[in-house]
Amino acid sequence: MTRKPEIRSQESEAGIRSSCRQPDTRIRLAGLELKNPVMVASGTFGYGEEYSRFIDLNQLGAIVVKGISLHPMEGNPPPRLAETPAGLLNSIGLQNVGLEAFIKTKLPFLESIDSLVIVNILGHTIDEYVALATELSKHSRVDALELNISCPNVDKGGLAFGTDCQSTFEVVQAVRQATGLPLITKLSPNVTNIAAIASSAQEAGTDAVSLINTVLGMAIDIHQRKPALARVVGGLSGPAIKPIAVRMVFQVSQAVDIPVIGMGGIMNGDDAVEFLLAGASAISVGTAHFVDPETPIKVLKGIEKYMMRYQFNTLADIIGNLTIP
Amino acid sequence: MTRKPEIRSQESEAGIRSSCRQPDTRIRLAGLELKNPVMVASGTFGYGEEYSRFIDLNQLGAIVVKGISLHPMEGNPPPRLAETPAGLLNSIGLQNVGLEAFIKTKLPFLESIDSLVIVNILGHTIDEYVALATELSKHSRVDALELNISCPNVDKGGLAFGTDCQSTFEVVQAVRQATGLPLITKLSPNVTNIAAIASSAQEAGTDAVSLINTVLGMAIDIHQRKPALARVVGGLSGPAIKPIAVRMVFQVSQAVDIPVIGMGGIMNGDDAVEFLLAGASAISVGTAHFVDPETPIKVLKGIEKYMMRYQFNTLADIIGNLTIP
Amino acid sequence: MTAKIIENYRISSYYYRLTLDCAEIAQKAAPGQFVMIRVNHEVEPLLRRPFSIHRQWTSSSHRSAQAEGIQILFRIVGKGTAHLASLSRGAKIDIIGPLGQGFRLKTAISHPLLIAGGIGAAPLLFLADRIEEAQALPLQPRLFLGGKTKEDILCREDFEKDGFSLHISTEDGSMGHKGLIMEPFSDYLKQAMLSGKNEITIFACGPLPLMYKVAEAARQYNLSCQVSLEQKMACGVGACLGCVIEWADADNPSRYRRVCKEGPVFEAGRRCEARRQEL
Amino acid sequence: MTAKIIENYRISSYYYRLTLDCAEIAQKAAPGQFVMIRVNHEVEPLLRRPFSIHRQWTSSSHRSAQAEGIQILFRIVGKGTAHLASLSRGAKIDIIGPLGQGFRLKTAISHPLLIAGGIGAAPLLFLADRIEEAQALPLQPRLFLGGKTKEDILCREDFEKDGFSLHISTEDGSMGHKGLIMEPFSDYLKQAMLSGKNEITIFACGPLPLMYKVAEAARQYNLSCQVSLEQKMACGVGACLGCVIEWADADNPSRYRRVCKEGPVFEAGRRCEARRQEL
Ligand SMILES: Cc1cc2nc3c(=O)[nH]c(=O)nc-3n(C[C@H](O)[C@H](O)[C@H](O)COP(=O)(O)OP(=O)(O)OC[C@H]3O[C@@H](n4cnc5c(N)ncnc54)[C@H](O)[C@@H]3O)c2cc1C
Ligand SMILES: Cc1cc2nc3c(=O)[nH]c(=O)nc-3n(C[C@H](O)[C@H](O)[C@H](O)COP(=O)(O)OP(=O)(O)OC[C@H]3O[C@@H](n4cnc5c(N)ncnc54)[C@H](O)[C@@H]3O)c2cc1C
Ligand SMILES: Cc1cc2nc3c(=O)[nH]c(=O)nc-3n(C[C@H](O)[C@H](O)[C@H](O)COP(=O)(O)O)c2cc1C
Ligand SMILES: Cc1cc2nc3c(=O)[nH]c(=O)nc-3n(C[C@H](O)[C@H](O)[C@H](O)COP(=O)(O)O)c2cc1C
Ligand code: FES
Ligand code: FES
Repeated sequence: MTRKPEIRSQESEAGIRSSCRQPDTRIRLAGLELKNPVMVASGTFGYGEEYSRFIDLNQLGAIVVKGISLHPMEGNPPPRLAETPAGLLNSIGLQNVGLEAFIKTKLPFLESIDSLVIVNILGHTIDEYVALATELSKHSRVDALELNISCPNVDKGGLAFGTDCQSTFEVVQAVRQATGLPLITKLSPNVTNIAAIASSAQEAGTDAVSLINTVLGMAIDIHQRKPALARVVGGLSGPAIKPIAVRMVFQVSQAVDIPVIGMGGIMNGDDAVEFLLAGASAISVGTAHFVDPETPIKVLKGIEKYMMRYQFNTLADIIGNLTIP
Repeated sequence: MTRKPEIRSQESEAGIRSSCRQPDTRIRLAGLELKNPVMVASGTFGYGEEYSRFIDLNQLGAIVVKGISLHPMEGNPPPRLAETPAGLLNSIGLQNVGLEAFIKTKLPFLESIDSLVIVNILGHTIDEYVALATELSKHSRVDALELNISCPNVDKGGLAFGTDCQSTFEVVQAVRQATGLPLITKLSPNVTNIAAIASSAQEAGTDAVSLINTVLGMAIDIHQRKPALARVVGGLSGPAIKPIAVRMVFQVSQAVDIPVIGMGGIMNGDDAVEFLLAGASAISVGTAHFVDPETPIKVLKGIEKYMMRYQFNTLADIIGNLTIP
Repeated sequence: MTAKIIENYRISSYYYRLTLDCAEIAQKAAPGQFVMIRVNHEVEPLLRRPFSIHRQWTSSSHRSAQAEGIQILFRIVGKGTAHLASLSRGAKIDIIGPLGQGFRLKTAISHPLLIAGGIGAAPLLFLADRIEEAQALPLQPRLFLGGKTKEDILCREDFEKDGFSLHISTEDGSMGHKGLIMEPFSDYLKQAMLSGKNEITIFACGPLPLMYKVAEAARQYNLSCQVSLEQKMACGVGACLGCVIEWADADNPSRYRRVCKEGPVFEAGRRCEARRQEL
Repeated sequence: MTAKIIENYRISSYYYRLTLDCAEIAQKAAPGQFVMIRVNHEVEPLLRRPFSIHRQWTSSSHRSAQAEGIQILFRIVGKGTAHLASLSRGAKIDIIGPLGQGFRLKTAISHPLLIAGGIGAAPLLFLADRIEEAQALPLQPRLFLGGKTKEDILCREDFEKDGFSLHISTEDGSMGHKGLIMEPFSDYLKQAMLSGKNEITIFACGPLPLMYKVAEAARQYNLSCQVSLEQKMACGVGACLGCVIEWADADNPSRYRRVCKEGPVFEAGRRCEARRQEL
C-alpha cells in the first residue's frame, strides 16, 4: 500500500472556523425556488427512482429526468459506451419510455419527492416539442421544462436545432407559446458561437439556459478496427470537458441576462464553485453519479464549505464573482 | 510501493513473431515524402533545437516549428498555463521571434537535420499570410507551409479565419497563389461544422489539412477568484481532447479527398493508430512532448509494432481502415 | 460504501481472488448479482468496474455463520483490473451492490447443468454453493468448465467440494478435453435427452459467443436456461441506459435490455422463442 | 531518464527530502538548476513537476567522491507533490535535467548574502555547499531564512556546517525573529552599507513578493543580486513558451522571459535598471 500524505491547504483551517454560520444556498431562477443550486443532469439520473437507494432525493435542488419524447424511442444499438481519458462517450440514442409511459409509470414516484422536478424534452420537429410541452404543462408535479435542442431537426435535413440561431429561436418560441411553465433551453456545445445561440434562445423567451450538453467525440477499437460505439460518434462528458464547459458558461453569462445553469465534468464542490464563479446560478451533476452516487450531496457540502471559508452568506455573493485581469 | 502486474494482451505474442518483416512507414502526402508519419505539432516543439538534446530529430517524419508571424510578437502576459483533467490549457498568445529572426537565427540549425521542415505561419490579415508565404518560399530548407487559421482576422472584427468557410477560402486561396510550396491548412475545432471548413480549404487549393488545433477552454482559480490564465480563455490540448480530435479527423476524412494530418492528445502508438484508422495519413505529437520528450520515437515504434502484429506492410493498409457497422 | 480488503490473492499470472469485508452487501447478495468497484480515485479509469460476486465469505469456519464479506474472482485485462490487482490487504475500496438480477432458483431444480468459459466460473461458484446447500438432488449436478489453457480453469476443487461432477476442456489441450467446452456439453445434452433426463436446467456464464451457443442448444431441446451476460457499464443501477444488450424473450418484448438491471442473468431457454432468430 | 529512489525522507508533516540515484544529472548539475519529474504515469497530473536541485549526493563519505545522485527538497502542496511523497525507496521515477540557468558564481564573491523564504532554501543549500567548497571568504557568508512557523525553517544545521551565519525569522515567532525575513535582512543591509561592506552579492529564492522586495533592496544599494523565480511549467526546456515571467534587465530587453530557459535564476540587482519600474 502506498502512504497517502495529506495535502496542506493553502489557507489555515482557522478561516473556516471563524465564520460558522450556515450559508444560505437557496436560489431563485426562472421563477423557480431551489433549496440549493445542485441539480442532476438529464440522462445521468434516470427518472430519479434509480438513485433513491443511494441518496436522499429531497436534498437535491432539482431533478432533471431523462429526456422524454412524444413516442417511446428504443435508442441506439450497443455498444453505447466508451471510456476516454477523464471522459465518457455515450450514444444512448435518446432511448426513453415516451410521454405516455412517463406520465403513467415514472411521474407517480416523483410525487413523493419534495425537490423540484424538471422534465427534459426532445423532439424531431417543432410540433413534437409543442405537443410534449402542452401535455406536460397539465401535470402539477412538473415544475419546469428543459428543452434539449441538440436533437436532429428532421425538417432541416437532420441538423441539430441547437447548432443554428434561427432554428433555436423557432423551437424555443413555439414551446414558449405552448407552456406557462418555466422554460430552460439546454444548449449544445458543438457550435462556433454558443453565446449567439444563447441570445437567440433568450430572445425567443426562454427563462434560463443550461449548458453544456455533451461534446461530439469518437473512439476506435484499434484491435477490431471499428468504432467503439455502434453509432460511430457519441457525446463526450466528464472531467475532460470541464474547461470547455466553464468557458462556455462564462461566455454565455456575459452575453445574456437570464440565469445560466452550468454543467460538464463537475465531480466535487470545487468544480461546482468554478461554474458559479464563471456565472452559473445553479449547476448540474452528470457523469459523476456513475463514479459516486453521492456526488450531488458532496458537491453541496463542498459549496457550503467554500462559502463558509470565504465568508459568503448567500449564493448571489459568488455567482459571477470573478476578477478579470 | 505498489506491485504493478502486467496486463495480459488479448492476442498472443505469437501473432507478432509470425511476421517480423519491418513494415514500411513511409508516406507521401501533399507532394511531400515523409520517412514516417510521425510529425511534431507546432508550438509544442519550439524551433526544433530545444528538443535536440533529448531525441534524434532525424527520426521524425517532419518538424513543424512554432507559428511565425511577419513581425515578432511578445505574446500574452503570464500565467499562460493551467492544467485540467487529462488536459493542458495554454494562452501563449502566439509569441514568436518573427519572420526575419526566424530565418536568421532559427532556420540555420534546421539545415543540419534531414527530416522535413514545415513552417507554421499566422497572420492577422490576408496580406500578412501572403507576405510570410512569399518570403518563406525562397528558402530551400522550408519544405512546406502550415497555415494556422485559428487566428483572429482583424478585418472581420477579430473572428478567427478558420471559423467561417468564406474567410477560410479567401486566406487559403491567397496563400495558394503566393507559394509553390506544399500547403497544409490547420483547422480550428471550435466550429459547428469542421467538414465544411475543410471542404472550403480544399476548394481553395490546399494540399492537405491538419487538425485539430486546441479547443477553447477556461479554468478558474477558485481561491483567488480569477481566471487561471491571464487572458481568461486558452486552448485545451492533451488526452482530454482526443475523442473530439478523432471524431473531427474522421468527419473531415470522409468529406475531403486531400490527405489529413491528425493530432490532439496523442500520447502513444495506440493513440496514433486510432487517428490513422480514422483516416489520417500522418499524425502530430503535441502536448505529449512535455510529458515525455521521447514520445515521437515511441509513437513510431508503437505504430510499427501494431503493423507487425496485424501484418500490415504499408501505412496505406491502415489509413482509414475502419469497419463502420 | 467502503470495504476493506481482507486478502488479494494471486491465483496465477492473470487471475486474482479478492476478499472484501462488507457484511451489508454480502448478506443481501444472491448468486449472479454483481458489484461496482471504484478501483482508485483518479480520473482514469473514470468509471467503476463491474464484477460478479464470486462467493460469500465468513471468517468463521462454522457453516451457518453469517456472511461477513464477499469474494471477487477477477482477471487482469486492462487498466482497472491491473490497478485492482495492485491493492493489498488493509486497503479500502469503494463498492456498491449487490446489483442486478441474479440466477432464479425458485423452482426446484432436479438436474442443474452449469457451463462456464474462463472467468465465467466466478459467479457460478456462488451458485454451486447455493445448490449444494439447498438441494438434495436426484442427479449429481454437473459443471462444464472451458478455457484457453489450464491456467484459465478456475476453482476446480471448490466445485468438486460442492458435489459437482466436472467436465473440463482447454483449447490447447493442457487440461481435460482438447477443444471448446461446447463439444462435451453438446454431447452430454444429446445423451441426456436420449436417456430421458429432460428435467435439466442450464446456468451459463462466459463469453457472448458461448452464451449464444448455449442458449441455442437450450431452445433446441426446450430446456430451461439462464445465462449471465456482460456489457460495458457506466452507472450499474439502471439510470444511464448504457449497458443494453439485444436479448429479448416472450415476456420482455422490448428490444434493448439493461444488463445491469434486467440482467446480468437473462432467461435464454424455452421461454425465449420470440426473438430466436436474433441470437 | 529513469532514476531510482535511494530515500524519500519525511522531514516534517509537509516537507520531504528525496534522494535519487542519477549520476548523469548530478555530475552536470549547478546550483540553481532544476529537474522535471514525472510523478506517475497517469493522465493526472499530466505534466512533469519542476524541482530545484537541493544537493548533490554521494554514497561515499569521501569528500572528493564523484556525485552519484541528487537530492530534492519538496513540500506537499497538491496532487503531484502528494504523489511524490507516497513513493518509497527503490521506486523508479522519470526525470529530466539538469535544466535552466543556475546561479552565476564566476566572479569572486567576497560577501555572499543568501535569503530564502520557506522551500526557497532548497536550491540555496547546493549554492552554500559550492561557496563553502570553493571560496576562502574574507567575511563569513550569511543566510537569512524565513518561514511561517518553525516547521518551515529548513536545513538549518546544513547551512551552519557550510560555515554560514544564520538569521532566522518566523511569522508566528515560533523560531527566531517574529515577523518577515525582509526585516532583519533590510536591517543588515543598511548596517553593512554604513560600515562600507558593499562587496555584497545577494542570492535569493522564495515567493515572488519576497523576490521583488529583495531585488528592490539590491537596486537601492546598487548591489549585485540574483533571484530564483518560479512559474508554472509545461516543457521545462524552452519549447512551449508557457513559463514566461515579466522580468527584464539591461542586457535582456525582451519583455517576457522563460523561467525554464533564461531562468530560473535572473539578475536582479544593479544590472537591472532598464525596467526598474515594473518590478
Ligand atoms: C455484470 C458483469 C460481471 C463481471 N464479472 C466479472 C468477474 O467476476 N471477473 C472479472 O474478471 N471480470 C468480470 N467482468 C468484466 C470486468 O468488468 C472487466 O474485465 C473490467 O471492467 C475491465 O476493466 P479494465 O479497466 O481492466 O479494462 P479496460 O481497460 O476497460 O478494457 C480492457 C479490455 O477489457 C474489455 N472490457 C472492458 N469492460 C468490459 C466489460 N464490462 N465486459 C467485458 N469486457 C470488458 C475492453 O473491451 C478491453 O478489451 C464483469 C462484467 C460485467 C458486466
Ligand atoms: C524552477 C522551479 C523550481 C522549484 N523547486 C521546488 C523545490 O525545490 N521544492 C518544492 O517543493 N517546490 C519547488 N517548485 C514548486 C513545485 O514545482 C510545485 O510546488 C509543484 O509543481 C506543485 O505540484 P502539485 O501537483 O503538488 O500542485 P498542483 O496541484 O499543481 O498545485 C497546487 C498549488 O501549487 C501551485 N503551483 C503549482 N505549480 C507551481 C509552480 N511551478 N510554482 C509555484 N506554485 C505552483 C498551484 O498554483 C496550486 O496553488 C519549483 C518550481 C519551479 C518552477
Ligand atoms: C449517459 C448520458 C445520457 C444523457 N442523456 C441526456 C438526455 O437525454 N438529454 C439531455 O439533455 N442531456 C443528456 N445527457 C447530457 C448530460 O445531461 C450533461 O449535459 C452532460 O453529460 C455534461 O455533464 P457531465 O460532464 O457532468 O456528465 C446525457 C449524458 C450522459 C452521460
Ligand atoms: C503550448 C502550445 C503552443 C501551441 N502553439 C501553436 C502554434 O503556434 N500554432 C499552431 O498552429 N498550433 C499551436 N498549438 C496547437 C498544437 O500544435 C496542437 O494542434 C494541439 O496542441 C493539439 O495537439 P496535442 O493535444 O497533441 O497537443 C500549440 C499547442 C500548445 C499546447
Ligand atoms: S450501466 Fe447504466 S443502465 Fe446499466
Ligand atoms: S516550460 Fe516550456 S518554455 Fe518554459
